[in-house]
Amino acid sequence: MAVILDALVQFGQLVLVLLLAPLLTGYVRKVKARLLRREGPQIIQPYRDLLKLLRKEVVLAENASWLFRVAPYLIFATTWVAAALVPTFATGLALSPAVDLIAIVALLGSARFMLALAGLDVGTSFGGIGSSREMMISSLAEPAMLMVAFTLSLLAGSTQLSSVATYMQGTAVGLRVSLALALVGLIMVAIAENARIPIDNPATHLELTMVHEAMILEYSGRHLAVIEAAASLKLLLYLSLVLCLFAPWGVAVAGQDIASYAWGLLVYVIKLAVGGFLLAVFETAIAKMRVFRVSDFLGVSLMLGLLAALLLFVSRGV
Amino acid sequence: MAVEVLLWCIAALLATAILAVAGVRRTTTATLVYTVALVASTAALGTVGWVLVTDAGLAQTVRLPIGLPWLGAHFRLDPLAAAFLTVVNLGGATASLYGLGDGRHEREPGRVLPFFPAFLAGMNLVVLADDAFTFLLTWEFMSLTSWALVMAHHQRRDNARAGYIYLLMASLGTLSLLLGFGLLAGPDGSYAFEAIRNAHSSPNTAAAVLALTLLGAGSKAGLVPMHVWLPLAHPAAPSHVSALMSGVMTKVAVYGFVRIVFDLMGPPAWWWGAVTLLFGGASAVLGVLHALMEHDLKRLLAYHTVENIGIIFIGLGLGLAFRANDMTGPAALAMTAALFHVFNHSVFKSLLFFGSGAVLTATGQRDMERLGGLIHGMPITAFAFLIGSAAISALPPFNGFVSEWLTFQAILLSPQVPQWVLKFLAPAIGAALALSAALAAACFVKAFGITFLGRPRTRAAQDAEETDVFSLSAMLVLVFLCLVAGILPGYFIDALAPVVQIVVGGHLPQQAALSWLTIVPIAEGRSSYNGLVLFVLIAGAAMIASYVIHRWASHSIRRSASWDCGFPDASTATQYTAGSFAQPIRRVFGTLVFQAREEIHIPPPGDMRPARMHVYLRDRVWDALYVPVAKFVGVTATGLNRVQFLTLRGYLTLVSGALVALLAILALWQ
Amino acid sequence: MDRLALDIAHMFAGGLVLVSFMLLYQDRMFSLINIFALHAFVVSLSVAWQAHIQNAPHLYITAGIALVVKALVIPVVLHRIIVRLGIHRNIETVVGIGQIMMGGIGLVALSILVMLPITAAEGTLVREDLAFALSVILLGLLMMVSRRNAVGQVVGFMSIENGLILAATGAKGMPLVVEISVAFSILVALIVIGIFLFRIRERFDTVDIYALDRFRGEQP
Amino acid sequence: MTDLGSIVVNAILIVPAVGAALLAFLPDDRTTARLNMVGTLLTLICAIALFFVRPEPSLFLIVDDVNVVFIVLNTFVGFTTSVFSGTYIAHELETGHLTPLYLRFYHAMYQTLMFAMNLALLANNVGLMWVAVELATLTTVLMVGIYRTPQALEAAWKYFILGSVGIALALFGTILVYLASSAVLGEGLEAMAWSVLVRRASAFDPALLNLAFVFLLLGYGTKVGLVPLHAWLPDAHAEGPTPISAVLSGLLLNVALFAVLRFKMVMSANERALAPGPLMVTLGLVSVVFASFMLYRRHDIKRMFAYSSIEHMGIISFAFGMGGPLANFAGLLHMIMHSLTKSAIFFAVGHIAQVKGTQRMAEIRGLTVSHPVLGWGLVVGVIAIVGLPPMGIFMSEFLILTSTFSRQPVLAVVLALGLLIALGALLRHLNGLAFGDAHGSIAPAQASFVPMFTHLALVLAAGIFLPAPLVSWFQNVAGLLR
Repeated sequence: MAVILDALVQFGQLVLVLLLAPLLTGYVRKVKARLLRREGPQIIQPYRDLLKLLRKEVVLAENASWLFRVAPYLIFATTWVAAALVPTFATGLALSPAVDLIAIVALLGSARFMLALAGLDVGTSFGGIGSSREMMISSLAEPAMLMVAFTLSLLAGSTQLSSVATYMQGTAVGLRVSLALALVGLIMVAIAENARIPIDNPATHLELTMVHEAMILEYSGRHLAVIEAAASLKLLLYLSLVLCLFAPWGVAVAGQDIASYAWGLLVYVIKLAVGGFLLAVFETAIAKMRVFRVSDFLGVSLMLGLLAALLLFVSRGV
Repeated sequence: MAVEVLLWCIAALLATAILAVAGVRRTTTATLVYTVALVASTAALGTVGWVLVTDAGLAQTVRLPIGLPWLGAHFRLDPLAAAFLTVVNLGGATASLYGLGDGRHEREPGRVLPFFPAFLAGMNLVVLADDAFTFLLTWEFMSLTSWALVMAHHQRRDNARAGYIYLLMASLGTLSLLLGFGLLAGPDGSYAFEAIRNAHSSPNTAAAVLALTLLGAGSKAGLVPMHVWLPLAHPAAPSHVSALMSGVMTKVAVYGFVRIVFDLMGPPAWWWGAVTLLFGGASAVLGVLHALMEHDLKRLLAYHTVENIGIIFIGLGLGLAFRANDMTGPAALAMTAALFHVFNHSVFKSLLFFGSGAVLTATGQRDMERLGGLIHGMPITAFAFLIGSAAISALPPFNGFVSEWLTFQAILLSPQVPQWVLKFLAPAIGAALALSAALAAACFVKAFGITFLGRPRTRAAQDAEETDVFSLSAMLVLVFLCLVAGILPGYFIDALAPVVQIVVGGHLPQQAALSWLTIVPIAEGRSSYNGLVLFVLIAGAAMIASYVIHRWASHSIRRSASWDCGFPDASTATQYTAGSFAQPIRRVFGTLVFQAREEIHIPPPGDMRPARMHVYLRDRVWDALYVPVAKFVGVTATGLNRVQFLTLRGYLTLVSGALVALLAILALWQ
Repeated sequence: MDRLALDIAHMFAGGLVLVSFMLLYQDRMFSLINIFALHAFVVSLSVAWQAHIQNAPHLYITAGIALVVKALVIPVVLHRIIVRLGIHRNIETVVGIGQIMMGGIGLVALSILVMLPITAAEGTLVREDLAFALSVILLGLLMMVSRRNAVGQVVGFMSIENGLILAATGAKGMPLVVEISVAFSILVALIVIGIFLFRIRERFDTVDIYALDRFRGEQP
Repeated sequence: MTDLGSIVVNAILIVPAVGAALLAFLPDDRTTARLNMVGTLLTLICAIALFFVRPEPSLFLIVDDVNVVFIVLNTFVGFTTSVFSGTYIAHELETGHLTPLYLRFYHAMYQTLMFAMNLALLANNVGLMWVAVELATLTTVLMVGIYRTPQALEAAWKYFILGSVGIALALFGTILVYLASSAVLGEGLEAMAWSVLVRRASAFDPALLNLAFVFLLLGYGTKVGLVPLHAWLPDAHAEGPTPISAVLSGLLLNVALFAVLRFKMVMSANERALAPGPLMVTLGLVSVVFASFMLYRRHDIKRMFAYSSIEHMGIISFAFGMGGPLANFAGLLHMIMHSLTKSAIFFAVGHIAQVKGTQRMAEIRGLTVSHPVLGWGLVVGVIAIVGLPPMGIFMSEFLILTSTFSRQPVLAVVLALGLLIALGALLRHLNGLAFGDAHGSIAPAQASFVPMFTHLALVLAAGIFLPAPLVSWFQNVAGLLR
């Protein structure tokens, strides 16, 4: 029974994240537009874009290789799986033992690996810029992320997301300095990883500071659609990661009744809305920074993560 | 029984080496040598595997009446040796298979064929050896044969230099190991490992032995700062030999370290772990940073060997630290991680070197700046290299990730150790490990992207053709192993259990029995990973996506010129090069680590000369450690050399001076 | 044996040391060779005396050989050579006479110091004899070191041989080695003069070893 | 039995003596080389016979455990060298470096040298041994000077002067030993016989013994080539004919060292005398370090290997100085391995120098390309001499270092560094000599590779497997040496 329920929840989440991701993207765009006193596109605009792109034919550069065509699907699949394995509205997913926090970070790493390669495949200068910068950013963001993971897993005594979530739900946590540090660090990483301002501007082209857009410059049609979907999935993933790790209130624990699951779902959506709103505010509030300042930005987050971990290492087991 | 079989395989290899000397002139020799090597290695691999699975014939010893006369040559096969023999012979078998194909293009077969089987035999013997003398003899024999292979293409100046530095460092390592064994064996020279195991040494002695072992085994494994020879020597050899040196010989060095420190030296002190951790962390980060700055494909791979050896030593250091505090479970986890990474690295490093060798054969180029677009000419090689890159970058669902994941788990257990130094060290090492993993990913995006993707930068790269079937099959075998070890790690971990058992006196819980082959190093609630599920999910999701799209959405494709934001440029020079790819990271780390300097010459307007940019990097370790030593030797030699030019009277003065001095001493002594 | 015999032996030995000192500060070829002849003469005397007091007749032969060959033949030959090579000019010692004398005295002191701990039970004769012989040898070395000139060095070397003979004869009843040593010292001297000076002159017109020093190997 | 033994022993001395006389007066210079070989071969056979028949020690000659293997080694290398010398000298005749007259002289001297060295090894009388070593010195002096080039003459002169001084010191030491012993044993031959000395040494006057040992160490040490008494050695090796260099490095140094060992046995038999160990260790270490550094700035290939001989003599005396069963064993092993290896190297070097027409290393390049057999022979030789396995020298160095390190760590480290420095130098030169593009004449060498590869094969075999009787002999002697 429980197994079946877990399986159902897992499946539900698979579908849920897929459906919810573009909505989140659209919502954030909308809020940003409103903050800038613009009307902005409708919230469901991303869905339209995706459908449109899916129907268009693919224009492929002559010297694009098989890798260029396989990459989008792999990227999408990896991101989707990762997103599906992060507890959103309920813990105790059937497949949650398959991966832990570290593995999820690594999964996103695989997606990025493919994306960067795809950027290099056609052999254009823009693609090169994109991949090179993306890898530089990630080479700092990933350790920072792992440091955050360390901090949490040291607190919860586990790298398993569901266990961490349940631990954070408990009252034993209290308010800890290292938690605050970790939270800030994680948010900075999330901003960097999702190519948001101030690291990168998802809404620009033909700007020498662009990173993510430069990589996917050669993509078109269904490939582009898949990649865009992956991008919004990634955004959703990071948001729900933050929520699940630092604000796991109302998340349904395995084996509860349907009502609690529904409640959990509702709370999750609300939390997403709040998170997206904050993101939008943040993005509109500050300006984009030079690429070579990014290292400082991420260095700070890495330091924060390390500091948090160190504090815990020292405070534990004494 | 098993030991005899292995010794026979080794004998076959040695005999082949001698035959090869005789048959250097003949063309069929290559085929013969590689076939025999392949058969022998496979046989040995089979034997060892059989032993590991069915604990039959373990810990049995053979004593041959050679070597030190009153001691004889002891050989012993225990789980530890078996595990490393698996690595050695797997590497040997695949390298021989590769050699069957790629060896045909060898310009100097006479300088490769005799030494290749001898090298294999040497590595096997080191792992089998059970007394200090045999160990060191075979150890140095291994170095010697590999040196000969490095010198195979001796006409290139830097190869000769590489060989020189290599043999010098190898002898330094051997000498320090020799002194270490001298301490362990004691004045009456009880060199048998059995005797050493039973003798207990004082803390000071142990400290000295640890230092000497780190120097000896570390210099062979390529630990920073003893790594300088490695990126010179490994690429200089023929590619399949590079694969053996990087993928296998360094593991033999790791074996030496484990054998001495964990097995022979008795219970460790906690600071051993700290020291080892420091060396490991430094190697991990510096190795990968060097690799990023490199644009010679094979040298880049060699630097990555330094990085991975660092990761292995991090695991070993954690193992030492835990074991010193009698934390058997964590120690077992750390050791499992290290040993599993030993296996994994040997697999994907061999794979990558084979790939680079195929590229080298097809294009005659090792410099990435002159390659590109090879994925069109040699798709299968490209695929194999891609898998290897993903594996070495610790990306799931491949094998590299599993061992690094285990290492992370071990690090996460380190707050339980009481020593403050370790408490502070562990998270820093964890950060270093994470950093090196991320940088490795960046580095291999560069390596694969610049070499295989984009547009060909030279004519040679343009007309590159897929390599022969033997080389390809060798690579594909390794690709398969990368995947299997990645999605079914449980079996490998279980196979390592007896090894870990003898090394730290405990092992991880049985993994293969768990539901859906999940691996759970400590506890269900704590952490778990399931490569199989992950693999199935990703593959399934990808298929579903593509199926749905192709079924219901468009599947039409139009080829056209690349868009490139509307500014397409025909010249391939506008592509990103390896140097430009690494530039952001060089900006971040370069000045600190390499004292990187950039000089940009832009000719004045109207001057048609192209603008030029030079990047100058310095290896600080080399400058700080090795240059002064060389200087000292040079200066002393020049100074003493004056004695060669004294007059006869001067010499007579020396003699009578010596006489008078001795007489004076005598007078004082009495 | 009675004190007198011992004293005479000591007298000879001491005289030999004295002559070595004289050799040290000779800076003219001819006088150098004459002094060497004296040196050899004293040796033969002391050997003869030893033969007498030890009543070991075979030592007389040694004495005779020493007298004939070293005191007469070699000096004459050396004279010839010097004349033929035309090097009557002064041979400057390397360092000043004063320092050499100082060094010589120091060496004598050292040799006595070294000999002291030897048990006197052996009979006082041997110990003093050895001390003197050792000083003669060391002085000979000093001479070889302080001379630039082949002839000078050969003379120094032969004075060393004399010291050896002194020691050997001082050792009671030492069988056959005396003859051998004498024969060898003579052979040495002959080879020195015959082969080397001859050849060296054949090659360069001087016996000065500086000429040889030009021919170091290893000029880079 | 014994009479047969004494016949054999006398034969070992008589054959070379007669050979010398014959070769001195036989005019024909084509057969002389072969006659030379025959003579050395006969001597070798007699020497091997010593394993089976061993005479009673007389007052003049003795065959005991200590010297029997050295005699065999001596005669063996003498034989192989004469084989090598055949082809070498033939080439010298063609190129006109030597006239038939000098050739006759050369062969006579060769036999005389063999005679002298065998005598030195067989002598049971300190005086007799001294005479033999003296004779060996004189003969080698003459042979070093045989080319009569200024360099050769200068080398010979230097060798002669230093050697004679050394030999004089040795004689004085011998006299002192006699004094010490005659006080106990009474006058006469008894007091100069090894067999007796070693047995009764404990009663001797320690002060006399100490003094004697100082002189003997310096005297014979000059012939061994210990720093700072080494000056004659490099030039003598470099300027003389290569067979002589081989014999010098391979045998004469051993003989001198053997003499030192004999006296060390006497010393250590008397526990009130000062221990000979420290002196030998000091001289040995100085020689190793000094020679290792000297290797770097060499330009002449033969001189370089001469310095390497100094280094190895240093190692050996270090080993014997350390003492103890392991170190002594290693020392003996090292003596034999070194003389085999070094003479093999000189065989190779001789042919190389003849083929390339020069001894300057700067002008010799890429031998493995131009002359594979010769080049690889040199490579193997150098690898053996720097103490890399699986050659025999590795075993001895392993034993020396390991047994020393647990007793005297500092000394062991210094020795190890010395070895490493030497290895660095030799390998650097080897890189230039054997590898890279070929340079200079690539005419095939008409040479007999048999002696070289025989030696190398023996060294290799010894590194892997030592026959039991040899081992027991080593251990036995190591015990005698304390």
